[in-house]
Amino acid sequence: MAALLEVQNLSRHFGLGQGVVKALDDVSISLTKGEILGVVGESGSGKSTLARIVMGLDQPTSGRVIMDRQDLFDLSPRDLRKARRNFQMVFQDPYGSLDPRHRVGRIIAEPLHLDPRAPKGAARRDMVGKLLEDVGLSAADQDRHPHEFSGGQRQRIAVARALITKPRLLVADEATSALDLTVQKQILQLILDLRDEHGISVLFITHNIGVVDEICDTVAVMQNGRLVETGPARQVLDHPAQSYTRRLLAAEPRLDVIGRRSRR
Amino acid sequence: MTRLPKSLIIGAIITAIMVGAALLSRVWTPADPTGMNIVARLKPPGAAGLFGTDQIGRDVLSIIMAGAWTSLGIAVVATVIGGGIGTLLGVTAAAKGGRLERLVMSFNGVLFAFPPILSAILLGALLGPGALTSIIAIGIFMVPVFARVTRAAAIQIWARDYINAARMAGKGDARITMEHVLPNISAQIIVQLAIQTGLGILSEAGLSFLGMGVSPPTPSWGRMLSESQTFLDAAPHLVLAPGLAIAITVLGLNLLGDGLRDLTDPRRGQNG
Amino acid sequence: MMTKHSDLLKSVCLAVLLSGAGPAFAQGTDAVTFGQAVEPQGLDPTVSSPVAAGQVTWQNVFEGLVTIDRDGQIVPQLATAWTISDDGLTYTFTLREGVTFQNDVAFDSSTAKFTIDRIIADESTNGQKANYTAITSVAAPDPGTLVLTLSDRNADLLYWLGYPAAVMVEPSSAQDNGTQPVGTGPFKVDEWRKGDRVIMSAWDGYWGDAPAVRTVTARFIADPQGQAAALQSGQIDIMGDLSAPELFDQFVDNDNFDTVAGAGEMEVVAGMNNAKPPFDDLRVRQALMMAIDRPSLVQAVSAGYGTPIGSHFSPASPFYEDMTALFPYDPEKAKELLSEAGYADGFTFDFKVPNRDYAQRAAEILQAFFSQIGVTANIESSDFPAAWIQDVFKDTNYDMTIIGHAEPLDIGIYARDPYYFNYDNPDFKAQMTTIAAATDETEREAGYRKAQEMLAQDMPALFLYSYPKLGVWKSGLQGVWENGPVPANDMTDIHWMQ
Amino acid sequence: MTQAFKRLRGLAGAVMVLAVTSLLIFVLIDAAPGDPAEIMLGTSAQADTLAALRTELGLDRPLMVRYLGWLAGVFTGDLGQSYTYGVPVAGLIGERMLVTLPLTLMATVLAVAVSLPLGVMAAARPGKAGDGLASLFSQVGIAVPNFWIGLLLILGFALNLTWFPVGGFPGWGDGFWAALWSLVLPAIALAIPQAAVLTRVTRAAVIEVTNEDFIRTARAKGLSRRRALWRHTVPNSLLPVVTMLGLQIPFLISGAVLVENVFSLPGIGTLAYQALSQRDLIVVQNVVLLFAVIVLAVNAGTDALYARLDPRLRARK
Amino acid sequence: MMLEINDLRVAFQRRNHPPTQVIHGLSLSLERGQTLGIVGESGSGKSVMSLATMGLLPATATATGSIMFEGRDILTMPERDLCKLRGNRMGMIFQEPMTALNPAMRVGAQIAEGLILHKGISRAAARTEALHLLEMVQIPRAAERIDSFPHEMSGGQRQRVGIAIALALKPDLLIADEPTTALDVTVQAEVLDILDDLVTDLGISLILISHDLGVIARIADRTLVMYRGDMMEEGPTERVLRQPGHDYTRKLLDAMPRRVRASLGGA
Repeated sequence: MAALLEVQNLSRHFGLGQGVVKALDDVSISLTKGEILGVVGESGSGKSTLARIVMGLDQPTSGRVIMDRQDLFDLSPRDLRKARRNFQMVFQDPYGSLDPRHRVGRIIAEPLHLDPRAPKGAARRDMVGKLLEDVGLSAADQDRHPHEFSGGQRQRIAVARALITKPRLLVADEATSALDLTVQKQILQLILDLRDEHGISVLFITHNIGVVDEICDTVAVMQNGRLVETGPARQVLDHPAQSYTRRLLAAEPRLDVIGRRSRR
Repeated sequence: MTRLPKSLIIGAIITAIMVGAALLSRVWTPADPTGMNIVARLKPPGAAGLFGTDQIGRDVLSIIMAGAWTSLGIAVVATVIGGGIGTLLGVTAAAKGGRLERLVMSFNGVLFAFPPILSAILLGALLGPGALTSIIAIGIFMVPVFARVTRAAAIQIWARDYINAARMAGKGDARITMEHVLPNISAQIIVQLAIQTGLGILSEAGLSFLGMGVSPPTPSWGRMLSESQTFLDAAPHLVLAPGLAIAITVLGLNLLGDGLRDLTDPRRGQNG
Repeated sequence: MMTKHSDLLKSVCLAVLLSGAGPAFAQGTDAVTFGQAVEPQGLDPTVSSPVAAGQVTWQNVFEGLVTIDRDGQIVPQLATAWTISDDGLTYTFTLREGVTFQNDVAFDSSTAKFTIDRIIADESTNGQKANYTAITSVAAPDPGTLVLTLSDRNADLLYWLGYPAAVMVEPSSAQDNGTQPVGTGPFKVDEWRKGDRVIMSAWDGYWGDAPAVRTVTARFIADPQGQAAALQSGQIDIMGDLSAPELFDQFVDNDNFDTVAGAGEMEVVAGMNNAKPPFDDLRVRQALMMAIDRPSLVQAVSAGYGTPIGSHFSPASPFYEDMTALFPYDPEKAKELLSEAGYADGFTFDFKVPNRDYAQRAAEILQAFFSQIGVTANIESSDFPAAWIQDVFKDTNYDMTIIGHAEPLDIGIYARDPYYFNYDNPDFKAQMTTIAAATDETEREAGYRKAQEMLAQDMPALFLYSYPKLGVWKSGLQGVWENGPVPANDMTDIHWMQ
Repeated sequence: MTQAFKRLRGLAGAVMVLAVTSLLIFVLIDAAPGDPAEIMLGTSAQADTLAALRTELGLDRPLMVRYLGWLAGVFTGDLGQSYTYGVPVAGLIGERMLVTLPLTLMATVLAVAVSLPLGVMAAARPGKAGDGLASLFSQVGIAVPNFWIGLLLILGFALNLTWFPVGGFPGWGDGFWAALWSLVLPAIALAIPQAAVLTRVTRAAVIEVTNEDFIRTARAKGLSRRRALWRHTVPNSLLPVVTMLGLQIPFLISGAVLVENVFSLPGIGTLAYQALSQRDLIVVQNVVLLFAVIVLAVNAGTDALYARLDPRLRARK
Repeated sequence: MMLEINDLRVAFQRRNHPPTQVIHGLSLSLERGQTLGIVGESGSGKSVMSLATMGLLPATATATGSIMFEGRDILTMPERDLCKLRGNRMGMIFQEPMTALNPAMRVGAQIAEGLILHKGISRAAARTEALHLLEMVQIPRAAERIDSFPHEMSGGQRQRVGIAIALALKPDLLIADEPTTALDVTVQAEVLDILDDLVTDLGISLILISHDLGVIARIADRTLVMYRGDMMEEGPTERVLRQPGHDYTRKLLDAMPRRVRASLGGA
């Protein structure tokens, strides 16, 4: 099967001369239809920069992002707009990613801007309502403001917004990190369900190996802007090939060593 | 349910009274603000009007009321124009960044470096004293203030993820500014408008005091102060009345601004 | 030994002065401080404004060939005597002997010739040059004699030679007179603290009687309230011309001060653009004049101090004639005149008013008076002096303005072409020529009276009032000028009563 | 090396800004109606006299020549001659600065001395009586025009109580204290609005810092509220206060123009106002340049002070 | 008992709103040398509880019940006495290493401050002690780092400085409020190890607050589960994890990633 998303030798450097920071250094990954790829790394690993570039919110220093055989950065603004319908994003902070001044319905419908033939008026309302129900909220919620919702509910709204253009790729940048564990679990389940129903591919950026294990098919481990290890999630997590991956796994909190006295 | 901030209420009342007086003066004042009565000159407050009479026997209360129209009018127009241009520059700088932003900010720096009064006098010299000069001189100094405030606020908004979401939705800078940035910084803009109008009134008074304001007989609080200087000893009410009018109006606008800030402060009642 | 000692003494005195240990108000029997509103931009009255500079240095530091005394009379000074040829074209002055400048250069006919030549030179920067242009040549046949040759008769020349703009200067120091004046007068300038004061002290080499006071300080206080307070607190002893009449009364009632509301030389007039309709119509000008109640105006603008005038002459002048009865306050008559002129419904004009207190106040009142006869004056403030001079004075881009004319004997401005009134009256110009050609004082006086009458009738400007010279000084001080035929602070006769 | 480069670039930028704005002012004043020669000679002067004076003053040269001449002079330390006073501008400005500098300094010191304790006190116990007093002071202080305060001070302390002179400046030569004394009322008039603004900023800054985590850390160490306030809160809240102090400089100068006018002080503000109304271009130009340099210098000074106050900024610079 | 909290209730006043109670009757006890983990999600009131124990509740909070520290009630203790207690007998570590240190003060001085205050020792002696403490929390090249400003250090290092400050006077009780939440996992493990070792070596009682059961499990002898200001259950950590006595605890455990849960089952 041909890759939906192909990231080739992507680099992004900040600054000039000696003070240059390589946020991304020659990173290549690929993602097929219906696949959930987890990009895992600690702060400064470059995983968020990767997400922003894949979404076209930032320009790479070098390298290519190929989406459906089209290089994103070769596209004209008009074609980019068209292409954007195919990929959407869910952000980390459920409080910062929804405009507090807009009603939920308007927020969710915003990406329809990309599609001149998108339904208007009542049809649009129905479409948004249906989507809200899909993500576990009610159709009537579209007349409310974001501040009337909890963090988990907001993240559902964000997912609904990302889905309205029926994208083929969803990029989730630490989409569950700001949530309590119990809520996080629900959102992860939602993403899994969407994948199963619509065959959406997901690029899931996270620092949490537990989460990767939970939903990802494949995993890419990043450190200091470089790709350390990639492979099927099961394989990488159970038999890490690289020492960094092993360290990451060892540092993960566990429940099997309980209390310091028992540890000694 | 939620109570309004006290400063908002007091500020709104004072501002309403002053605006009311200014509007009222267009149709009615206790006496003709330009009608002199030389026999009844320099009368203290009391029988000859609530605030007494001035050096040519005009009713001070009436001049103060009519002066409110002048002061508020000039300050409001200057603030709206200066604030409009400044806001436009500020949000554009925030949206475009790069060279344009640097240009706007260095323009700001230049304007900031000059003492406003001096430049206003310079403008007065260039254009001749008058209402238009006052408006331009005061408005010019609103531009950098608003540009700075709105740029800072807009930059914060631009860092929000809902802006990224809007960009993901294919919206351009101008559209994002209109739909997301401006509505979300409108509270700060309104607060600044109130506060800057107050400063505008102070500036207008200063200009008039130096003889660079509106021409007589258009009443002006600053010119009243300037004219009453020589009567400081003989008729202190002539110094007190316009000064108090200025101070109370500015106080009202500042309180209004503070109250609006409290009202729109996200920290307020957010946990409820 | 002796010199050494005195040097030591001097340096001790200097040290005391510099350390500021001296009393804050050095008032006493040999010191006097006077205040004036306007600080000159330079102390040389032959270059800078003869009024402001003259108020500091005229008679105190600088002297002329002749001078004008407190009664407005021309009296000898550095010239002891003079003869005028019968045709009136040759003036021969006998110069005073034994006069030296404060830099020890002797005064003689060569310095006098230098002074006059400097005034009439092509590159002269003397603002009053116009008054001296009749002089065609200056000769110094011997050190004690100066001969001026005129192109035409000029009856006023002697007067102008007594005016501050023609004080005697000395070639080597003339260039620096603006900041370090060197004259022949009884006081020399020690220090000029710009923006604040000029300190002068008695000069021992003075040719005449030594003045009674040794130290004279001129202080510049623009704010009238500040002038009054400075008087009250003893910071100044004399305010020869208090700026705000409304502050005068407090001194009238105060035993510690002597006050005189004397006559000044400033005429406040509302000049009109005579070339522009409707001001080109005599009836309109007269109507506007009759719309104004001048006594009320004086009452309102200057607390009743000041004299209503009917022509361009002030009561301070010996030639003054009261012409106010010619067009008295009569709004009904004024309306009639307007109707006759075709302005039954009145008219509207722009009133360009300098942003000075007296002018703005007067303008507001005039505006009210005009409105009674249906004439609307739109007041437009004009930044004074810069914008006003450009706009009104130079470009005559105005309808009516208001300004005080402070120079004495300046009725000739109405004959000047161009001048901001745009007043063009051949008869009046002829009259001025007649005055210039006058052969004696009586003829000259008659000429000026005639000129006054002509203007009063023809009304090129609305003659409002003569600004008073409101003198206030400490009781016990004598010799202050009561009137101001020339704007001056002559300290040579000042003394404290013992 | 890059740091030095940045600083150099900043300086070059500032110089460029100054050059451009000074040219602008030159052109503007020249375009303004009014001719120095005419103003100096008065209304009786004849055309040839005016022309002679213009030649003498160099006013007959083209605008750009005059501007460049002035600019060249500035770089060689010669600020030119005042048209109207006929003396070197440098001396003229120097004399006036001897009034304005002490006046503004005094006002600033006074404003800081009042606002800092007041703002800290208000912030230490928000909502209490002290806070109410401070906010009343700052609200009213910001609202009153400083020239009106000046008039009221004259009325109360100079006319009625006669403790202070009504105006004027005796000069430093006649005794230090008398001169200083005459600056007290103007300094107060100038200081009150400044103090009001600073009180507000101080209060807000202190409250903001009080809510910071590291204050809790300090309290957890056992520091009393008071000690934590002065050792940790106040030093960290000075940054916005210093910023405001720097930003207020142009307003301080503006205020000085008005206050000097009210108190008839021969300061730089009076000089600027007078020079402008007499179209003494060279003086205006130099004064404006001076102000701009002062503002830039103050900015540089506050930058240096920032680094002292907040070490985080040292690395960034 | 070193610390005994009885029926603690805390309410916050809000401007223009009725007050809200955020802790509704919390009781617990802690013996010398014991480690108690408090686990709960956001809004459970766990941080408010820790501030109440330090006597650092903001002025808008009112607390009832009692917090007995060695027999004296923190809630009624005069501020003077509290100041003597804080830092000296009880220390605290905060969540955000980025903001918990004074940015304008060198780290050595921040550590020394408490020593000077409570012990009255000289500045030089306090500095020596601070250096020792920095070494204790395993900051490499401590002698150089002592004069660093916080912004010159990484998050993990800053949190170690936070530990050094809290332990400077060898307090009897240490409260750590989410001490590693803001850190990367690898750093979190190091910091937890240091904290654990020091507390054990010095015999300090520890209250560790976290939303992460993994962190709690690693250190705490006993665990207390909080939800929305209520105590759900309390018991030995092992028991709470393996035989949760409350539905909410089970829900918390269920929410743990599969791998982590698996580790529990597999043990």
